[in-house]
Amino acid sequence: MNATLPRLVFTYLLLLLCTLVFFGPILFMLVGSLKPDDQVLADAASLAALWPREAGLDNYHSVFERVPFASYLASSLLINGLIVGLGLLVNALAGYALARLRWWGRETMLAVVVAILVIPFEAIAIPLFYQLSALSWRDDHLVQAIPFVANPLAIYLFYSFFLGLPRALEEAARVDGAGVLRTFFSIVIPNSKAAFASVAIVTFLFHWGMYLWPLLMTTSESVRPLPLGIASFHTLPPLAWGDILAFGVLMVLPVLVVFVVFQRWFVAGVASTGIKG
Amino acid sequence: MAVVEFADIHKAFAGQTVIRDLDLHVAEGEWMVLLGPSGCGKSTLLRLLAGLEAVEQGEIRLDGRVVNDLTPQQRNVAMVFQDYALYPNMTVRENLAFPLRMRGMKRARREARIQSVARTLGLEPLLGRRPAALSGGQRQRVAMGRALVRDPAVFLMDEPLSNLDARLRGQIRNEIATLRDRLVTTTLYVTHDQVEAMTLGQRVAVMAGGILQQVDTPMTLYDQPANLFVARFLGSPPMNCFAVRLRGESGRREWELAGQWLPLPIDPPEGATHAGLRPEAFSGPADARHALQVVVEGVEALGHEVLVYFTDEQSLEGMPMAARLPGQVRVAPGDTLTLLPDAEQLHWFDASGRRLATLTHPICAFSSPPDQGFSSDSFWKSTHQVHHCPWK
Amino acid sequence: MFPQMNAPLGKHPEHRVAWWFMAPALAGLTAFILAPFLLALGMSFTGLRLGSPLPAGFAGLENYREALSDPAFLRGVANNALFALVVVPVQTALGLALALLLNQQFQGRWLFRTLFFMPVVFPLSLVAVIWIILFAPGPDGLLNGLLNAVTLGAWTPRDFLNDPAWALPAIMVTSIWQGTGFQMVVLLAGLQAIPRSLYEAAAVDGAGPWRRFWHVTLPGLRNPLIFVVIVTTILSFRVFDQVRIMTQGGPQDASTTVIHEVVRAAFDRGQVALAAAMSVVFFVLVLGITLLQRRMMRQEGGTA
Amino acid sequence: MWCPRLKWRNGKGVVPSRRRLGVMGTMLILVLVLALAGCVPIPEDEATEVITVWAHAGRESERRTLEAQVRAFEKANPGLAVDVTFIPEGSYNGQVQAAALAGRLPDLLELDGPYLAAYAWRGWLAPLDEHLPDTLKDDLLPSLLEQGQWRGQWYGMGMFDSGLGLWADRHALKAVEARIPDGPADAWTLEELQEILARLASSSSGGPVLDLKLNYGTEWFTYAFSPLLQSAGAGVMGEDDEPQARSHLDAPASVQVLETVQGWFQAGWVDPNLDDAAFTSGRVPLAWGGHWNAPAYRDALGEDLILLPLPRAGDRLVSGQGSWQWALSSRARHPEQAAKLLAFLLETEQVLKMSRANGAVPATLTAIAASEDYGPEGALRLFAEQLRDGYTRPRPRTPAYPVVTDAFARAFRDIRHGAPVADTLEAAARRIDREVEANHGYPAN
Repeated sequence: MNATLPRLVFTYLLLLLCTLVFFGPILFMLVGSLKPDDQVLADAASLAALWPREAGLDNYHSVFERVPFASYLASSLLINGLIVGLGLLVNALAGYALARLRWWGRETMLAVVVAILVIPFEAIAIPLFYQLSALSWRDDHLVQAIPFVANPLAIYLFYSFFLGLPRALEEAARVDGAGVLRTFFSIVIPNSKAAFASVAIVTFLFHWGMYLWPLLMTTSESVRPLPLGIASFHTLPPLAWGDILAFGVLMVLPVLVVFVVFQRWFVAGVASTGIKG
Repeated sequence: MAVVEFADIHKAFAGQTVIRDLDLHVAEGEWMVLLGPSGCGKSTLLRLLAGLEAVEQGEIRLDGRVVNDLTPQQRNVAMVFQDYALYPNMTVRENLAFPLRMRGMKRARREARIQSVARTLGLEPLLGRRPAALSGGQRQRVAMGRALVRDPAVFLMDEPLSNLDARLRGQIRNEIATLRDRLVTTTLYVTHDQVEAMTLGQRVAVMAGGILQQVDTPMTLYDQPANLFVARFLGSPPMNCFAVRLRGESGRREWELAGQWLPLPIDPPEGATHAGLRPEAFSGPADARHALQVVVEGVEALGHEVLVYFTDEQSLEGMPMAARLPGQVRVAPGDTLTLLPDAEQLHWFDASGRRLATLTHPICAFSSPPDQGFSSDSFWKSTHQVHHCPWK
Repeated sequence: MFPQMNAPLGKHPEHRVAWWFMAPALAGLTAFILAPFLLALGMSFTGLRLGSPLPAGFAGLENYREALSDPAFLRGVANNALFALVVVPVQTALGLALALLLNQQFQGRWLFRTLFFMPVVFPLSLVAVIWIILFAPGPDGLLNGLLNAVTLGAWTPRDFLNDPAWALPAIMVTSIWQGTGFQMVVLLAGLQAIPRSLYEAAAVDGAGPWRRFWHVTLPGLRNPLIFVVIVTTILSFRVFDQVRIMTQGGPQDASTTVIHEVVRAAFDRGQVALAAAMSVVFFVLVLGITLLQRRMMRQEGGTA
Repeated sequence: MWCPRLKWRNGKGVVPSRRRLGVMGTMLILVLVLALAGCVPIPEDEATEVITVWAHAGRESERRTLEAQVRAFEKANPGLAVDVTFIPEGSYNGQVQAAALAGRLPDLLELDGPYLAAYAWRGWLAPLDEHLPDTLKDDLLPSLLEQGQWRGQWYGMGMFDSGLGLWADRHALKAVEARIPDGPADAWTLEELQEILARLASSSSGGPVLDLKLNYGTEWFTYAFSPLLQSAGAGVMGEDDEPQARSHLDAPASVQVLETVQGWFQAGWVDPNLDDAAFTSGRVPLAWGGHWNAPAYRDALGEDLILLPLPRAGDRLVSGQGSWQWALSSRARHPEQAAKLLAFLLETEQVLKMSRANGAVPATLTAIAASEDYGPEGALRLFAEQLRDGYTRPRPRTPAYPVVTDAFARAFRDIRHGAPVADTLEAAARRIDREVEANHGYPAN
């Protein structure tokens, strides 16, 4: 498929259009975060939407003044770290048991995981909240993380990835004298980096924006995660759009960094889990 | 080193029987090749022994001990996998070390073993590399090394050469043969390649459709196939097999081949319905009185020999008949050729496909390969199973 | 529907190990998903209200009756269905188109892939905020301005998020914008896994680009396509954040969704039992759809 | 029923650490999942003198002022410490409910006035009477007293109240020769306003002329527009003796009022106001708003800014009231000390400080008299007069309020988008009444 010149031009035109569609709003956010509040909306319909006339970091200063950003960020990192770290271990173990080990109840368990997959968190938040209230467990980092460690989607992704892993490696390890656990840690994990990376990123993305649960479960500033910070900007009109956008930029920045760094693994992992389905 | 016994093994996957009522005895130090077409259950048998599949019926014994319920690591077997199954996350050295580490061997001893195996297999320059950086042949060697580095009760090799190209396969086959003679360890070697089976097996167990057809030394298999399946599975081109047509009385009997009647100097055994004749039992071109006139349908000139194909209406499954002639014979499709079949080399089978012995028939007319350098006495005592052809 | 495993690695010890492997996840799923769900099931038959000092009392099917006669809830169900029917195919088609575009030879593929994928890393709550601004009413709004420019002034500016006809489509657009990149990455990987020789064979056989797409590309993408369709369907039944932030379900319930109604009932009005009943109805619906979908698109190879 | 008592002593022998509660909770969770009951561990009574306080995180200046006041209180009362947690306004109610259910309410908390009945009925609040001197009541704005009471008990007390009115551009009104009312007694009628809107619209080439703050959240609509219904002789709900929405919210008078408002939308007179700048940027000359708009509007219009009462839909003007109130939690461990803090916050000086910080109407008559804006000559005296002279009414004081406000705001939004008014109000009324009935009319407990 050799590209001819007209074809190449056409391709780039399409790419440019798609870039406008998918990156335009992001650029708009970036630019908006540098503008005075009242200009964000006023400029929206002109080309100035994507080009700041009086750029400045005022909004960022304001964000740091209005909310304890560092504390929010630390909480978010801690909570997501726990969810992702513990989650990888717990869900990978379960996915492996479902994909590879033979045991009574395996089929049932798989069906349960798939059924649970369709329960949205919002639908069970209240009963869960009642449960934890009965324990008087709230307002710390753990309560924001532990309930999300075991994750049916992650289990399912691991399950389908492990199904596609060549079985011979594990068999070789077993014949070489390794037990199930040893095989898992020495052979399966080191050869599933892509799957681990993609599940980690998916989980991370999923929970980074979590709002409802921390809202219910936290009061102390010191344990609140980033998404609650946006509430501080969202309640008192006039809305400081510039501040909100600046906060948004600060909020996605860590995710963006994580994504760009791990992109290669992520793409490989998504491919290997997704293709096997 | 251990004696391996399979007793009355039966294995099915999802209701599909893969192995049926199998008994097999492998002597201590013996190289047993499991030979058969794909799907015949030979790999499954290996995996049952390794503990990678569960035994549902029957017993597997290692040195008399029933190992049915032992995990792979409790069985102390070493295995070479078809696609090698080298751990991609480890270097060659770590790959070799892994089974030793699992056995809790101390570092110093481990190093010594690895060095020794690496030397044997010429792996020394590769020790620091990862599998991804190795060629196919090198990977194969590392896989062998990972099995050899241990001191297992049994070696299991699951089609270890099938992923190599033809030239490399021949080379490594020779190396394995050398190894076999140096290391005397009970070995089960699975292959679908009859050349490997003939050259590597001290005995060969031929399987088809989950049933053990015959267990014997390679030459016995060739010369005295227990049934039509074995007869046609070994040898290339395979034995020409056809339904027997006879006429005349004893002493002046004639048999029919390619529509022509030829004198039969021997008496066929009672109940013979099928007969087989290997391609090399033809000679020609011949000008004899009882020569066979055939119209050549296909020719494969291989240099040292020429394979000539012709039709016999009664050939089993309509396969063309093949004759192996000396390389200098010049013949083209459509030519008429006179061939002289050696009726004394006919193999006889009954309606169920089973071999019928002909006492008047000299058994080993051609069998004169040199002995392979091991005492064959014990093997003659081993189980000799003959079963009905699965396709009958 | 699930693959039959056929390689036990030794029977008895493994059985126990398997349960140990499963135990942490099982504990978590039980404590934090199954138990609350059963609790919700139980609650749905009571009159429980958030913090109410009255005894909850058995209410029978009252909550279900109320949910099923609540026009907002019913509208939510319909909206979710519509959402899935539109977003799943459109997003998949777009994702496929982007993947095909990126699967060509040109400079800067990595850059464009990153740019197209970027919306996926944005939390939905943030996406919603950005799009509120983009959807701003009046000629000053970015989208209104853009449409005006494109149509050479024929476009009448509208208040997308407050227009019963536009609110739901606006939320769909937002979701598609955010989710397409994910589909693209999965499908792109799928495309790259299709052996080149298949295309060459098809080309030699005289198949044009369209036939090659139809007979080589699509069948080759079967599993990734099924994967993204199932995932997107599940996600599109969960739509909540955008609705909550952008339209609060309005106007006139035009953009409400089931989960949004659940959250409103439970958190805004304290009608916990009603919310629980809604959740149960919803769960049954979505599970049914998922099972149906899996049955209809049984995956090849996925069961190997 | 087996109830775990979660009690640990950390190194200092004070309250159990939250982290350890968390860890323990994880371990206990499986067991408790099944044995779930309303058993809530009782926090240990300690002899510490830390008053815990939750306040809404309002504007920066408001926060700073409260913090300074608390520090001043601590200084004046050695041995007492105050721990203030600020919670964003938008999520405040959810937070308090969540904490209440988990038995984790602080000693003193702020709450949004109309939610008081809901909290009190649930038993989360302690009556104030026994802790505060009666003399405090005498000086308080009557609106605050009314808002703070429910079923004869006094639960809530604010440092300020809110003012609702119409902001106008003097020039624009003059240009269309509109009458400018002097005070609450002199308010425009609804028809008069409509006529003025029409005139303004025709003079401004048909664009929007009115800002109804459509960009505000749910509560705004109940706060800002239910007074119109009350003025028309209807209302959202009946009073205590008739706690239902039927024949109030869907009464013909209510329908008529909201049909009028709907007409404004349909005429295109109302600015969507996404940027909250409709009035300040001069897009519209009239804004439905409140005391909190004053600073920005003054900046924008200067001398041209005038404050008018809302229109009256019946014989007498009704305006809005109600804002944040302080309440004592029924679980307060230091009720006396908390009451002391409350009394401190109600001192004239503190009330004035807060009023200056957030611009709201000071809570006490003394403070009002001393206030620059709300005093007899103050620019915003209208707000104070409304509250003092009985021109305001609280939003429905019922534990069903969360449902009421949700139903009303939803109805208002739908009406805005052209839904038939009578049907919409009827449905909303049904929704509210169903909730009241389901709770058996909220019996005392």
